[in-house]
Amino acid sequence: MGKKVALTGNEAAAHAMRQINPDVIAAFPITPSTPVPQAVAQFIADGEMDTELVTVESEHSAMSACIGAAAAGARVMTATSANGYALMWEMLYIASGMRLPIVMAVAARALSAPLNIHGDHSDIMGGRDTGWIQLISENSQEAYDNLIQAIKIAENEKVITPALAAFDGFNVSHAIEIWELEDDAAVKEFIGKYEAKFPLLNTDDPITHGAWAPPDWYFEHKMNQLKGLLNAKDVVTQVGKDFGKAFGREYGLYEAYKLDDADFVVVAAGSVCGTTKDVVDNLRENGVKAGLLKIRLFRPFPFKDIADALQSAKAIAVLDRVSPSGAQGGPLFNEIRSALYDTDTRAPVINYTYGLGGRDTQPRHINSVYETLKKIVDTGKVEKQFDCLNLRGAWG
Amino acid sequence: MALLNDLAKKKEGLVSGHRLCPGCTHSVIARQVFAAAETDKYDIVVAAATGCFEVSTGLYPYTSWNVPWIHTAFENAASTISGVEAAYKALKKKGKVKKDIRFIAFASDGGTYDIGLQALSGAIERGHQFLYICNDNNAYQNTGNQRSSATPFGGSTTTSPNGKVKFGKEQPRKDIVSVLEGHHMEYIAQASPSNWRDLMNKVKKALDVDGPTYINVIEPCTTGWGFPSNKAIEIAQLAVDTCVWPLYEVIKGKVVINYKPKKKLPVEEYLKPQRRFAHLFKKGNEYLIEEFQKQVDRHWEWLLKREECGISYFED
Amino acid sequence: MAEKLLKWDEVLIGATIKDPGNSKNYETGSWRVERPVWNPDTCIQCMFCWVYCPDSSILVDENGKMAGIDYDHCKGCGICVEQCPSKPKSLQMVLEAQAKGKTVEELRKEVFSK
Amino acid sequence: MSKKMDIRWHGRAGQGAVTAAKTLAELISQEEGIYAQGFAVYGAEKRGAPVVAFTRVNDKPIRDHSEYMEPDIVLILDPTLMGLIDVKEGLKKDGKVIVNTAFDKEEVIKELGLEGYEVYVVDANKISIETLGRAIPNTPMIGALAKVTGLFSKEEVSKGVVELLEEAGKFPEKIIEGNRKAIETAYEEVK
Repeated sequence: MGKKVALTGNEAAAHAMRQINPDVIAAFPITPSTPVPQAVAQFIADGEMDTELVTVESEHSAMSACIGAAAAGARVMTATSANGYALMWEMLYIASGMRLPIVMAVAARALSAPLNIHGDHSDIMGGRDTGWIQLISENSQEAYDNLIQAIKIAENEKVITPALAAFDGFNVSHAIEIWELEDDAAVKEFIGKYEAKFPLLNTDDPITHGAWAPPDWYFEHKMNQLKGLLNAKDVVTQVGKDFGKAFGREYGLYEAYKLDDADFVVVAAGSVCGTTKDVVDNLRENGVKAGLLKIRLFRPFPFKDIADALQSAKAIAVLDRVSPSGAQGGPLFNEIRSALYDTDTRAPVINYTYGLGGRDTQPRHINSVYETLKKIVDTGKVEKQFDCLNLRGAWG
Repeated sequence: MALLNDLAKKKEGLVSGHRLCPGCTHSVIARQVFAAAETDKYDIVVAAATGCFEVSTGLYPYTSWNVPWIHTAFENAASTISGVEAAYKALKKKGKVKKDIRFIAFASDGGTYDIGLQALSGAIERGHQFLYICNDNNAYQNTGNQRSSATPFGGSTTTSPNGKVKFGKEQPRKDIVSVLEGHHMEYIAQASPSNWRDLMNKVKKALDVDGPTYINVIEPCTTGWGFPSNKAIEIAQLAVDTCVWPLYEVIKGKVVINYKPKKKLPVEEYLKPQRRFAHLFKKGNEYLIEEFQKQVDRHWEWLLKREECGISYFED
Repeated sequence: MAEKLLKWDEVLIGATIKDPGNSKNYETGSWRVERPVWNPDTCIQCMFCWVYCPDSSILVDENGKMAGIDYDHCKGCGICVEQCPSKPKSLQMVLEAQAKGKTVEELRKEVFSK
Repeated sequence: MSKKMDIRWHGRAGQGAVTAAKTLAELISQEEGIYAQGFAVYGAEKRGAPVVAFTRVNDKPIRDHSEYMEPDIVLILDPTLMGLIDVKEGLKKDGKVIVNTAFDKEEVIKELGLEGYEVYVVDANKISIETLGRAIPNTPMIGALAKVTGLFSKEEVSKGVVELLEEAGKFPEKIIEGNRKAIETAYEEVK
C-alpha cells in the first residue's frame, strides 16, 4: 500500500528516481528542476539509493554522459528544464537515434530571451521532434506515476527509445500537493530488471555504437527508429493498464474528462487541465455541456485515438503553453487540426496561447474560452482563430 | 617495453579497411596505443569524438574497431566516456560487470582545445578513470583544414589563409598541456608517433592511473599540412628535433622532459617541407620565421626551467 | 566485397554494428597508385614498418616477424619505405602499373635485382 | 463544517513562510478526507525580501493550479511587513487575519485598516525566542492558525508537527520540544 505524502512535483520525481534506483544519473542543476538532482544527491548521501550520480558541468554533458552510460548497459535517468533542455538538444537526437532508453524528468519552463524561470512548454515543445517519447503530467501524482511508467515504456523490447515525463515548472514542480507514494518494493517489482540490448561493457562481444551512416543507410535507420517510437503507443496503453492494476491509478493515451457528450471541448496538456476540470464541473452544474481532453502522450502523437475522442464536439479550443512561433498555431493546435482533417465531423478548432513564462491562468480565463466556444456554436462563426489568455492588450 | 616482435603478435584494437587518407597518422597513433595497453591485465573501451578518425573508422555498416567503441558527437568524447565509466562503476558494484576495464577517449584538437574543452575539463575534475588522447593535427581537418586554437602561428588554413595582406594565423597556438595542468591530474604527457617507444611508455603509465590522464600527440596531416604521404613520420620527427613538439611529461605536476635533441634544429627544417608554411619563406617574411623560432625557444626554455625547479603539486 | 543493403526493418536498432573489425572486408588496396615491395633477404626485422603502418598492412607471422604486405588494404602511402632503416632498404615503392599481372616473387626480383 | 479554505502567508525570505505552508500541507496529508496544496510565488528574492506563500485546503482533491486566490485567512509572519504589503488584497469579506505582533489587536486593526475583519494577534517572535531561542515565527503561527480555523486541536497540531520533525530525523530533542511548546503556547495565546 502506498502512503499519502505532501510533497512537491520535483520531490515526486526524485522519489520515483529513488525507487527506480537507476545505475547512473547524470544531471546539471537548472531552475525549476534543480531540486530533483539535489534530492537524489541527498538520497545517495543517506544511503537510500546507490546510483552513480555524475554531476556534470553542463546539460550537454549530462545527456552525453547519459548516452555513454546507457550505451554501456546501464539504466539511466536525468532531469532538466528550459535552457538546459535546449543545451541538450543535439544530444536528444543522438539518444533516440542510438536507441537508448534513457528516462528524463522535465520541469517544463520558458526559454530565454527574455530570461524567465517560470513554467511553460517552450522546452518540451521545442524538442518534440527529437524522437523521444513525451508524456505530460497534470500534477505531482502524475509526475511520479509517469516517470515510473516511462521506464517500462522506454525499455520495452519493441520500443527501446528514450522517454521524458514532463510536469509544469513551479505550478507542479514547486507546489506541495498531497499524493500517493507507493511502496519501494512494489515500484521495483513493477519496473522489473533491465538488460541492455547491446552493452558496450560486454568486452567479449565488442559493439560499435554511433557509427555514421551514409545516404545508403541513414534513411533506413531513421525509419527503423520511427517504428520503435510509434510502437510506444500500444505499450503506453498496456503499461497504463498494468499500472492501474498494480497501484489503482489507470492511465491511457489521453484523459477524457466529461467528454462523451461534450459540445464545447478544451484540449490542453499539463497543470492547466486541473484548473479546467474545476471550470468544467462548474459549467456542467449550470447545464453547459463542457468537456476536456487532456493530452498525456504527446509523442508519438495518438492522432487517430484523439480524433475519435473529439467526435461529439461542436467546437474545440486547443490551449498551447508556447508561442506558435510563426506557425498557423501552437504545436498542439496543429496536431489536433491535422487529426480532425480526416474525420467527417470537422468541428471548428480555435487556438489559445496561455501561461507563457509563468503567467497565471485562472478559472475565469478558462471560463472565457468556453464562452467563446459557445458563441461559435451559437453564431456559426469563428471570429478569431488564434488568441491569447491573460495577455495585456487585445491580440491581433 | 616489449620488443616490437612481441607486440606485433597481439590482437590489434584497430584493424585495416578504414578510410583514412594514405599516410594518415591517426591510425598509427591508435595502433601504438593498443600495442602499449596491457590487455592481459584489462580490457579497453573506447570513445571517439567526431572527426577524421571517427568518420573513417566507423562508417556503417563497417567498423575498424576490435574493441567496444562509442561515438556520439564532436564536443563530448570526455563526457561520453565519463558516462561509460560511471556505468562501469555502477555495474561492477552490482556484479553485473566482472572484468577490469580501462577507458580511452580519442579526439583531435578541434574536439579538445576548442569545442570539447569544457566537457574535458569537467570530466577531468570529476576524476573519472580515462586516458584522453588528443591526436593534434593543428586544425579542423575533417571539415577541410579550418584553423583551430591548436593551429601554429603563421599556419595557413582555409579560415586563416595566407593572402595579399595576411600571412596565415596571427596568434600562437594554445598550450593545452598548461591549460590541463591546472586540473592537477596525476599524469599528462606530450608524445609523437615518430618516437613510438616513448609514446608507448606514456600510454602504459597513463593507463595505470586510476583517474583521468591526458596525452597530447602530434598527428601530422598529409592533406591539411601539405606534404607527401610517405613523409608523415619524418615530419613528426622534425617537430620533435626542432622542439616545436617537445616530448615531456607532467607527473603529478612535475615536468620531466623525455627527449632533449643533441642538436636542436632550426624551425625552418620543420616548416619547409609543409605547404601550410610555404608563404613564410617568401622574401620579406623572414620576420615571421624569426617570430616562430622565438615562440618555440621561449616555450622550450620555460620547460627546461620548470624541469629544473622540479616542484610537484603532490607530496611524493 | 559489395555490402548487402538491408531494408529498414532488417537493420539493427541504433545503427549498432555487432561485427567487430569488419572493415577488413572493405578493401582499400584499390586506392593505391604505388605499392611497396618487400625484400626479405635484406630485411633486418626491426618492425619499424609494422609500427608505423597506418593501415595495419604489414603481415606478421606467428613469431611476430614481418612476413609480407597485405595488398588488399595497403593504400600505398610509402611510410614503410621511408622508415625502413636497413641498408639497402628492404622496401621499395613501385607504380601499380608496373606491378600489374606480376606475382609478388616476380615483382620482387625485378625491383631488387637492380 | 466545510473544510474548504484558502490561506495566504506573508513573510520574508528565510523566515519559513514556505516551510509553514508545506508543514500545514503535511499535517493535512495525515488526515482522511481533507486535501491541501501549498505553493509560493517565486521571483529572484534573496534572503530578507518579502515572500508570499499559499495554502489551499479542501475536502476534495485540489486540481486548480492557478496562483490566483481570494483568501479566507491571511497570516503575517513578520510584523515589519505590515506597512509594506496590502494585507487585504483579495481577502474575503468575512476573512480572518492573524498577525505576529507585540501590539494589541486594536492597534493592528487601526494600523492596517482592518476594520470589519476578524483579526487575531499572537506574539510569535516572543514565543519562539522563549521556546527555541531564536525568532522563527513559522511554527507558532501554525499553532495560532489551528486554533483560529479549528482545523486541528491543540494536541493534534503539536503532536503532528513533533512527528514531522522526528520523521525528518535531523533535529535534536531540544528543538523538537521547543517547537511543541511554541505551537501550544501560540495556540493558547492567540486572541
